[in-house]
Amino acid sequence: MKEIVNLPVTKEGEEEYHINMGPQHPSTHGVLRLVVSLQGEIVKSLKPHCGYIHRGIEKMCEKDTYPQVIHLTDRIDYLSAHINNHAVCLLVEKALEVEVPERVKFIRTIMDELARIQSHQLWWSSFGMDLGGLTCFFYGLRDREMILDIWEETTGGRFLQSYYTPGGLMQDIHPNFQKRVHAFLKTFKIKIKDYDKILSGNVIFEERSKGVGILSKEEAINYGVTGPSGRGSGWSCDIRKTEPYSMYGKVHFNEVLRYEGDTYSRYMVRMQEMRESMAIIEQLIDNIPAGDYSAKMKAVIKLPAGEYYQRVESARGDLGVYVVSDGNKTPFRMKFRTPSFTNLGVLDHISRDMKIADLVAIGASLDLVIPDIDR
Amino acid sequence: MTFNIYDFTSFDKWIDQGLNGVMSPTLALITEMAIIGIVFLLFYAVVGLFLVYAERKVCAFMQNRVGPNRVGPYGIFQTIADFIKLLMKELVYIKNSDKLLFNIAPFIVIIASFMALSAVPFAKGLHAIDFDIGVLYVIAVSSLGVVGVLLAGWSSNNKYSLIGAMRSGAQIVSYELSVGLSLLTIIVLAGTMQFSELVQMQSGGWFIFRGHISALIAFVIFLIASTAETNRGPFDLAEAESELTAGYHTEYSGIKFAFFFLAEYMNMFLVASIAATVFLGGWMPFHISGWESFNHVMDFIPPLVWYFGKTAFIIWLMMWFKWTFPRLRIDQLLTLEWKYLLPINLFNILFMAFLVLMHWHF
Amino acid sequence: MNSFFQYFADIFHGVKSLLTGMSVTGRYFFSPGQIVTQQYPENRKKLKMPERFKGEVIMPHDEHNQHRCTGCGICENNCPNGSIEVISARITGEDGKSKRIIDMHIYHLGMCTFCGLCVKTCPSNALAFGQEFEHAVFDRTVLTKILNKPGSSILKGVE
Amino acid sequence: MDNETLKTRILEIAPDARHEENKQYLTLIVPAGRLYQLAMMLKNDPELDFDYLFCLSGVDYGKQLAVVYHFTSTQKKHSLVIKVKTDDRINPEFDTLCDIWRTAEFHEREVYDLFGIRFSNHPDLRRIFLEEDWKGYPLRKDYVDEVNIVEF
Repeated sequence: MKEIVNLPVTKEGEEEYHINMGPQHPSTHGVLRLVVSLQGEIVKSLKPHCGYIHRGIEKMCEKDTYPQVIHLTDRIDYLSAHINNHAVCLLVEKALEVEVPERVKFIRTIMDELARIQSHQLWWSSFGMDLGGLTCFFYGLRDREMILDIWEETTGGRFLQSYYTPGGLMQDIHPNFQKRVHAFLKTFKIKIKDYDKILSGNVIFEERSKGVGILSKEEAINYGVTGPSGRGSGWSCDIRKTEPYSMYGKVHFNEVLRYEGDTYSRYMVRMQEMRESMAIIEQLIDNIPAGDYSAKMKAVIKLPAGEYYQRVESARGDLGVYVVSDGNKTPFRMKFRTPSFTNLGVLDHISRDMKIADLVAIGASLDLVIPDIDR
Repeated sequence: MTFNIYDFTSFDKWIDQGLNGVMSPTLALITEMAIIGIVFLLFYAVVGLFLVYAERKVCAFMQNRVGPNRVGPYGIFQTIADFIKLLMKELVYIKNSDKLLFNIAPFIVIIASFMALSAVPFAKGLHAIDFDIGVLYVIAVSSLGVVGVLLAGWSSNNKYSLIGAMRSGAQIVSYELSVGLSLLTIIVLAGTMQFSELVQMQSGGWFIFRGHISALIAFVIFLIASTAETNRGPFDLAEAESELTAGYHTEYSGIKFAFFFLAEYMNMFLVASIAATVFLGGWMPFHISGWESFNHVMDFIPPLVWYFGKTAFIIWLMMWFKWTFPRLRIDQLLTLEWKYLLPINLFNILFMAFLVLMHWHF
Repeated sequence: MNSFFQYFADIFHGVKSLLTGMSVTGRYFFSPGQIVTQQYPENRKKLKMPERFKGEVIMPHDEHNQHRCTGCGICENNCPNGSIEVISARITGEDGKSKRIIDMHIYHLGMCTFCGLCVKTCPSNALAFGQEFEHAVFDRTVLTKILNKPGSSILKGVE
Repeated sequence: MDNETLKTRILEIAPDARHEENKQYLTLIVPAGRLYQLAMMLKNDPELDFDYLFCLSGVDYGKQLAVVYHFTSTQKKHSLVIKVKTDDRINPEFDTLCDIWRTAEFHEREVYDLFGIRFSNHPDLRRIFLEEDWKGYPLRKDYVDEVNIVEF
């Protein structure tokens, strides 16, 4: 096969054993292909092969107007669709120097945090499934369903909402929104204890995850591993703290940091982030100011010629949008710096000399979303 | 104490005499063998299908689901439909595989579990053969299945299968020890290896109660080790679906896959019934020595109910493990065996022997 | 000696954590009231989609078979992936001057990504989202729909 | 340090760098020959200490092909944008930075895949998204897709 050509040359006497994990494999959530070279059960090196669902979104963006780009950013990282849209909207508003109403900021922040919670819930489910505890999968999806219902009621979409527009929102929140968010918080505060009981405290899980796939802080910065994975290594890389946008400058929340840098710490960071997100929502949900749900925008949005960059903290890390505009209504060049793509780069480094089972755990703890890699 | 439990030996005798009356002894013997064979085949299929259904329902309830509920009332015919589907599926042959081994592997697995089943006493006098070394026989035969697993993984010329087979080999070889030793603990207490006698001796109370803490430890160890021996979660490394897609039976399809599938569940039934027989008194009702009236009431519940009830309870325990815990890693699996289970087991046997010498058991 | 006690401490901690996990699944096993599965085809009757649910793009007609679409084509321009084609015709109204009316409003459901821009930008609110979600068909051409009903006319006062 | 001192500091290192107007970040256009040396300084100089390369993107400005590097310092909290441009559209080539910032490895493969810009002494410079035998470089402005995927 062509891909095997680039694998490392084995030394004399020792034989390496190449297996293909993926493109269709239960533990690579999606169509990611890892060519793993083994010695027995030990992973010697691995080569990721992505691009199986590369859709050329950056090329498609070059013929779309800025409002139209939203429906593509939904599909980059479908688990934090709101947050991707938020990045584009913030960039357009910054370029046009539009000040969006307070209400929009509140609603966007709440929606982002809901997106973060449901993304982490799905991550927790698949993490448990990768480690063999299939029951976790159903518990996680069961609780995630409540958030999807809230979105369905307000935005009309369960998964890909395209709810934000440059300058505001598609439509105002549903009258039931606050009530249902309160109901969700009340339920999930109880359910998340089950998560800890069934997985976090479990001795088998601790054995499987502690000391596995250790990533030091320097390596994390050097490889650009951001998000919960980077914070698990003690790197405070939360864009919500370093470059606050929307309401994040005004709400109180802790940036979750752990310093072990192994799979267990990455896991615990995400578990704690769910609680932090719930705290943020509780601060905002009850005092959403009245007002318009969108700023006054021109019918045709044209960015002044120049180059703009906007960073937001998606559920996986540092999401950047880089736009080169030539003054037209469509971007001249639009680049998405997606967190999963850079986090994938470190997989080979931290999974060497680990077992296959550890490779699965590490891949799950990095929380890779394949469309986010391929775009 | 007196028994009014129905003794199936008279039933066997009646069939035997009836057959001998009409035909020559050799022919009668052959006929009886045929009858027993057919009965066991039917029993095997029925129990296997039922266990698959039970597992799906149990895990569904543990996961806030309903489980199969389309085919028949409460979906009881679901597994039958699945079985028919598997029968009609194409048997895929891999090009560069060892045809002979590839084809006989499922049969080895299923024959092993089938043979072991023959020594299990279902009720008083209702068992195919009553070895006087029954326990030893069951341990020996039930561990034959790993040969089939190894052959399946080796011959199907698939890297995942090979890794899975090797894992399963290491696993079963090491966990056989714990199974044997934990059964040996009870044999020290009972002084016999014959299942019928083992059950008889528990008429004054099951061994798990009579053997103090020692029997309890042996029971727990037997549960863990036998779960591992049947390749069930959290010890299902041989078919770890998130690492090895399906492990040793990745390349099998159709009825051959069904054989592996059925054999796994029958092994579960087997170890559960062994545990029920050795620790929980098999078909013996719950007796407390001295309480004659209480024992008398207990005797009215037929022994088959006792037997299947105990077995079902232990099977349910194993399902509970599987659907709660994440999977171990291969080195942790061996660590658990060699660092924890085996030493505890050995001390446990010594302790039990001490108890027996001192006549401190009930 | 310390390691000796550590050995047993590990065992007890491990067993305790395992039992905590089993308590969760055991609790759910004995409380079937918490089952969340929905029996889909049976609950069709009471299955109510929220009114904002984006099932498909529809053009509401009133009882006189009148819609609000002027055929301006703004939805067609705003659609990011060309799933709307507006074919308009010119007629001469009763006052003699010729006006543009909608001839066919073609909607390719198979290409729609439900971004909602057409509904949002329609100047005369002619389009809306329908709650129908069972779109599975055997023939892809069925997914190409003509939204304005045959013989329908534009509502008076919408220009 | 703030952008003005940063600008002077870097112009000391690379006197032939050109400053470009940008509201958000300090942007400098550096001749391709100097890129690697400057990058070493940016990473290793304790005052600059740009340890995090948070974005690397290729841009096709019509005539020129460019690679844009976004740097920031996790300690000093200052950011910088470095651009390198080339007129050579046949085989454009820059120095790789992936031995200084490992995160550049995948990004450079992506730029090579979609823009055809080669990076000298990159460990394995292969296409990352498209197949090895894909014709052309899709994100270039002069790319024509015959099957016409983008516009319907």
